[in-house]
Amino acid sequence: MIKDKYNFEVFSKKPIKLMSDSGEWLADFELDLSDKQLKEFYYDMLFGRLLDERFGQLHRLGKVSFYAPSSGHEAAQIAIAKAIDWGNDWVFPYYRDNALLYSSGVPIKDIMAQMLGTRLDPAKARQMPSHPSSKKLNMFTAASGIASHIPAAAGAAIAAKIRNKGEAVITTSGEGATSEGDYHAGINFAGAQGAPIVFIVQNNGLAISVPYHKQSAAENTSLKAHAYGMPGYYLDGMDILACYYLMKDLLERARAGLGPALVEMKVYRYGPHSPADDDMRYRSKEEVDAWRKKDPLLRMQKFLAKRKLWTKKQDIKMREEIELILDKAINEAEAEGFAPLEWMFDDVFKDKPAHLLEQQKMLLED
Amino acid sequence: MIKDKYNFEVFSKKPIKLMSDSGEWLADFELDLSDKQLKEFYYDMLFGRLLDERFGQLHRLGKVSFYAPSSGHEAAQIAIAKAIDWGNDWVFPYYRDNALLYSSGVPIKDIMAQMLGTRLDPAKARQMPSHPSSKKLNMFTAASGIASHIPAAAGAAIAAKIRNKGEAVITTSGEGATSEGDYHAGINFAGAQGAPIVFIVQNNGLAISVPYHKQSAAENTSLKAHAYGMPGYYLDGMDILACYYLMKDLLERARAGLGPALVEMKVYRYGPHSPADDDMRYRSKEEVDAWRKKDPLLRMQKFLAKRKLWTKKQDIKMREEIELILDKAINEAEAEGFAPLEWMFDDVFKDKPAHLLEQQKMLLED
Amino acid sequence: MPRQNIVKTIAKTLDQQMEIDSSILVLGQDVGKRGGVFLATEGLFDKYGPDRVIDTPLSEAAIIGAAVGMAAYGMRPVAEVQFADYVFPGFDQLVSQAAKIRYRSGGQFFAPMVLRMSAGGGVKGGHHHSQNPESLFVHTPGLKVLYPSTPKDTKGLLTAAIRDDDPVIFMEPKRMYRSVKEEVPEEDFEIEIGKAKIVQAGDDVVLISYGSSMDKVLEATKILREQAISVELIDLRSLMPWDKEAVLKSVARVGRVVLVSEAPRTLNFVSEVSACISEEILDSLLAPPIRVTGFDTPYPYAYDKEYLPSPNRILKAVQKVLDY
Amino acid sequence: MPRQNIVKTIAKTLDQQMEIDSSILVLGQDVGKRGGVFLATEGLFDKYGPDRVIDTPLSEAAIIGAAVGMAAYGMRPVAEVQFADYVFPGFDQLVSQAAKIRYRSGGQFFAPMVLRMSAGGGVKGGHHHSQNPESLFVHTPGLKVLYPSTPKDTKGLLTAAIRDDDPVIFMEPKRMYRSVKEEVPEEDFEIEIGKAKIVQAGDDVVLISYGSSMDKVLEATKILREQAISVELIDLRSLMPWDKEAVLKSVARVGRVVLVSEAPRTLNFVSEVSACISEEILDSLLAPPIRVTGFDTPYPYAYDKEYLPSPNRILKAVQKVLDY
Ligand SMILES: Cc1ncc(C[n+]2csc(CCOP(=O)(O)OP(=O)(O)O)c2C)c(N)n1
Ligand SMILES: Cc1ncc(C[n+]2csc(CCOP(=O)(O)OP(=O)(O)O)c2C)c(N)n1
Ligand SMILES: [Mg+2]
Ligand SMILES: [Mg+2]
Repeated sequence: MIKDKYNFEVFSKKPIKLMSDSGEWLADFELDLSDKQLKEFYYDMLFGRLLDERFGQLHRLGKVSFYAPSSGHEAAQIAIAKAIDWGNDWVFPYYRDNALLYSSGVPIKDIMAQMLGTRLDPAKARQMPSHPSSKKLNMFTAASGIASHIPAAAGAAIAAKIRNKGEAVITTSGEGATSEGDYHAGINFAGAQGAPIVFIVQNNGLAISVPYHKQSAAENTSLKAHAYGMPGYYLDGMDILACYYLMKDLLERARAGLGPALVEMKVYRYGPHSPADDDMRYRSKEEVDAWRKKDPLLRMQKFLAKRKLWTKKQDIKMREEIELILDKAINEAEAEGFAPLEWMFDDVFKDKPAHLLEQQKMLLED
Repeated sequence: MIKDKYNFEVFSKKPIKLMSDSGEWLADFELDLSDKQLKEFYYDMLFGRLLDERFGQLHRLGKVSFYAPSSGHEAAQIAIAKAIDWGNDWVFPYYRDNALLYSSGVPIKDIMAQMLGTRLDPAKARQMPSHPSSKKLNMFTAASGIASHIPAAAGAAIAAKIRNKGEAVITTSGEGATSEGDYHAGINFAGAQGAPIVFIVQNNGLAISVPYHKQSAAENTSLKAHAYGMPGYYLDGMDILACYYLMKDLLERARAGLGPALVEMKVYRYGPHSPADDDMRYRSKEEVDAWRKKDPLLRMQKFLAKRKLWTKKQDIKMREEIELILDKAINEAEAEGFAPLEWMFDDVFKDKPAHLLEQQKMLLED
Repeated sequence: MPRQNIVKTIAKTLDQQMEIDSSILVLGQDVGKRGGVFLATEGLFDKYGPDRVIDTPLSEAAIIGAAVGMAAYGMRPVAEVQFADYVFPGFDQLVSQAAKIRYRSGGQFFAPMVLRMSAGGGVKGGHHHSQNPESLFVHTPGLKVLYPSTPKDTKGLLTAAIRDDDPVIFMEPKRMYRSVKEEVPEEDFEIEIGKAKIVQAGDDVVLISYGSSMDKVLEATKILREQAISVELIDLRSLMPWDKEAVLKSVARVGRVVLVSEAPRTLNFVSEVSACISEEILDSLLAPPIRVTGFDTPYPYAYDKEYLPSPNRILKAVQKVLDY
Repeated sequence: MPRQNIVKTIAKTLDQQMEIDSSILVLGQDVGKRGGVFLATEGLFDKYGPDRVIDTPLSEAAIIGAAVGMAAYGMRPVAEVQFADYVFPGFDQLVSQAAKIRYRSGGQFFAPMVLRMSAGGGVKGGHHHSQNPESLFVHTPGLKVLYPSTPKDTKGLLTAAIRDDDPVIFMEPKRMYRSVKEEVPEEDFEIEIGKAKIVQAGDDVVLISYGSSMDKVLEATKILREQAISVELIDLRSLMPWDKEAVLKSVARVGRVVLVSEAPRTLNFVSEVSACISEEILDSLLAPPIRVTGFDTPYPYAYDKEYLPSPNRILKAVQKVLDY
């Protein structure tokens, strides 16, 4: 892939697109994805969408205390997931990566167990919902603190460079994250070391309520790559094919030792920041509706329909199937109840020092 | 000045110069500085050089516990000082700004009192040497923590924008500082707010021993301005006239509400990082000697000599005069002895709470 | 006098002070149109506009550091960090700049700023929306630290904090933002920084607490009242400086003391109070000073209830010092 | 066995461990060619090259955060922050990442990293080259904190820290870097983390201290010996976990204790030790536990000597508990 296929424009003025809003293929190279792959791209986006909606339901039922709506981010997230070599590459995700998480291959039961805080959560219900992790998939444990994972991602990438086994590191965040000092610290170090890492910004134009123009005077976040001596790419984040091909290219480059890159995927979040957020205080319904017209699932439907790979009927069936999968995963996740109190003092350290044994005793006697 | 005079190139590939190494005027606009001003530029650089050397002597005598050698940075620092509207603008300096400090108009006695930690230090000997401050000149109290003054500078600039009285803010640092998260936090906020501030990086190519290419992959630090939506300028920091004219222009622009800028002045430090540093561990004498050939004082001598404004003889006389001024300032600064122990508990807060009165009593009784 | 919760009281107090003093401005993430994630700045943006109610980039270093610069310049910024847990990206600005500029400049520069933050657990917020880092602030010379637990104290102390010429950390008990209501005087008033409040006088045991732990302490006190145990209840309100005089006076008289705070146990703020008590009035102690605290684990999402000092744990401690 | 100072011991211990385990790497500002600003990494760059001895950009967040990522990846990074005072720009990485990844991932990820830093005053370093922020680390669940005071302890504890599977803060007493020398075994050995050292047994008073304060404490102990006062001297060495058992045992037996640490007074680490003593063994106390500490001011350049707990202040406190 590297070099011989398509020259994605560095620091382009307009977002890079490979698919028009009405689903035409725009690029001057031949699409080399199979029908099966293309349908899977769509299926995964749809799954991500329904997963997000299900989280909303679970929240309304009082079963889930928090989640970060991801509808509108699916093209970006599934494209990233499809370009990753899972289990070989390392991934440092953030809380809004619902679709990415699903597409990674983390069992849906595990996802649900984390969301619900049950005994089956591989992370032992120690974190709020929407904070994924998977040792098996090299998916680092997400933290709530914005951008605090970026230096760790840089560190893993530098380690990967030293070990030199052809692994790449991927990290995602919102655009607000790029304002944090920790973001800068991490990306700058990765740049100076030429480490194999791709920094992806899912720019939805809002950090909770703060609009991008109050976040930074840089026209878009891909321009920030100038500061780190790496290429910056500005992508239409609702175009799954553009996102996929570029990611694929950049990750191959990274694995081959050609260094880091920064990518902005321009997206939009349809939902509020979180269920606690009242988004109508800072944006209008019209704005949301206008963006919904550019929906990545719609665009992909049109693209697939032109190739006879999508019908309304199949879609309905797929949705029904997915809902059943979700039902089942929730049931499984809940089967063994909540995380027990006995786990509270584990994993502060590898072993429990005396003071924690004492405190545990105190609590369990209470 | 704004717009109608000279178009300094934004993001130039090569450092901007107005004066050749042999002292020729290179610009296509007419030099509008008087002979007096030009001679003063040189005098102040020379004073800065001798001040720096004097600090070295005082350190060898055991009178000064620390200082940050500034020889090689004089053109940059004096140019900045001359462009500032002292008392109107606000200045957030760093520890290596010896020449800037002198040229600001802070009394030399005060400088020496700070360096020696005597009773006459306006900052009450609370800080290490080379940490200036002057309320009168709006010169913020320097801290040792690299880049920690940058967000404060941004805040002052935003305040100045709100008050809208035509003040500009200037802040200086080394190039290493640009890697800190706090640097990023401050400059990004100033950018987003379009605040009247100029960020100046005195890039001497080293952060103690760390060479610039390990600091950042950006070719030079002026490129970092891309990340903040502001213009970036790359200057020959040993060309006092280039530095002066650009600073003058940028500060006028800032005062007029036209927003912030980032400037790199490429310089070199001849001395070690500090007297505790053994610089031969990480660079060669040859490298230092090569840079000394580009010395800003030498260049200015050539420039002035061509205009019959400099002779060797005058220079020797000037040096003698300056040494006398320094002798006198040291004597004055030492006249009233060291800062008394009674001051130790003042200024933690405006008033002393009970626990500090208690602790003070405890100490003074000891 | 209107009955008012804590978060509404904050918004109204800010409004009242901003009307009086045009050098006061508010900055933070989402403090503008959104009115703050907890609505503590609701209405201010519409009234005072973007110059005095500043939505900042997502950077606590920018928020805190810019506040220092604004304050040194001559403004009175009231900065917000959404959760105490998120002060850490700006921690250097707090400890290296805000706390030290008066001292290191010999009084030439100072930082009359307030840094507001929601704190405390019990809201299903997990690690990063539940912590109580007051010990870290209190241990940093140059910072004042307030942590009220009622609407009235919130108004009086916030007003005092804004007018104070030093940097003040203003911690707010987030799980009590809306649950605690009381009548709050409309007119402008200050509560002196550094003075504790004797919530209730008593002779059997002294209970000392502050901030977000006060709800559990009040519950325990109620039960103790029913058990006819006479409790002297002290709400410290101000942690730096803290009212050692009041504490020592009560404990010296009563001889028994239980100290409650939900922060992690080791080096919890009440460890300092305990150390002062035994150092200064050892002989008046009839029983060991007992601390009831959070645990030395990262704040655990799943055990939100169990982590906090429960009324039951407090009662047990009281019983222990009474039985001693 | 060579007589060796602390800083040389660090360099040699790092070298020894790097030879044994290729996953160990060193990173920080100036750790490369320069060998560290104190020469604690001298010689390593020449021997191990730029992949294992990494000069970082000037960013403590990058240093600490990258170490977390390297450790999670499978390396054993030993990171250096030049002065404890400069940990603060990286503080978020320490408390939000390093301290919490094992807990929050349910043990899936962990951070076997060491964060070295020089600490303590008395070197004419002013505010930003003199502080002792150990309280802030100790109060953060998930971090281990060591602070040795001798070359031998430095070697044994640094070796243990490198092999430990949790993040360890390794504080080094900078003013004793070169002044304290002793024989240090050449062979590889570990000292158990969490165990105090009884430097000297005694019956009249227990003196407890650690790290950079030990020099003054040893001076005071020498004078007390001349005065025929029998001192039990405990060097804690490890602050999290700390050896409560050893402390309580000694204090319970002797009944009198003086605690010394040069960090600011309020919430000084010894406040916790004092609070535990009075909470657990009040009745064995023959006198109040007295703390001798630094002061609650930013570290003052001009009063480097006066700020530190002087032998004289320690002696006075000892006299006070003896006379009680
Ligand atoms: C350090 C820190 N500060 C503040 C917050 C509160 N907060 C949570 S999400 C968020 C906005 C994030 O915006 P962005 O990075 O654009 O991501 P998005 O949520 O839009 O995907 C904020 C301010 C936080 N989690 N961490
Ligand atoms: C936060 C912080 N980390 C580390 C240091 C130690 N230190 C002092 S000066 C310096 C190098 C600064 O380099 P640069 O910014 O290029 O300025 P220069 O000294 O070259 O003028 C370092 C690492 C410090 N003062 N502050
Ligand atoms: Mg966003
Ligand atoms: Mg430099």
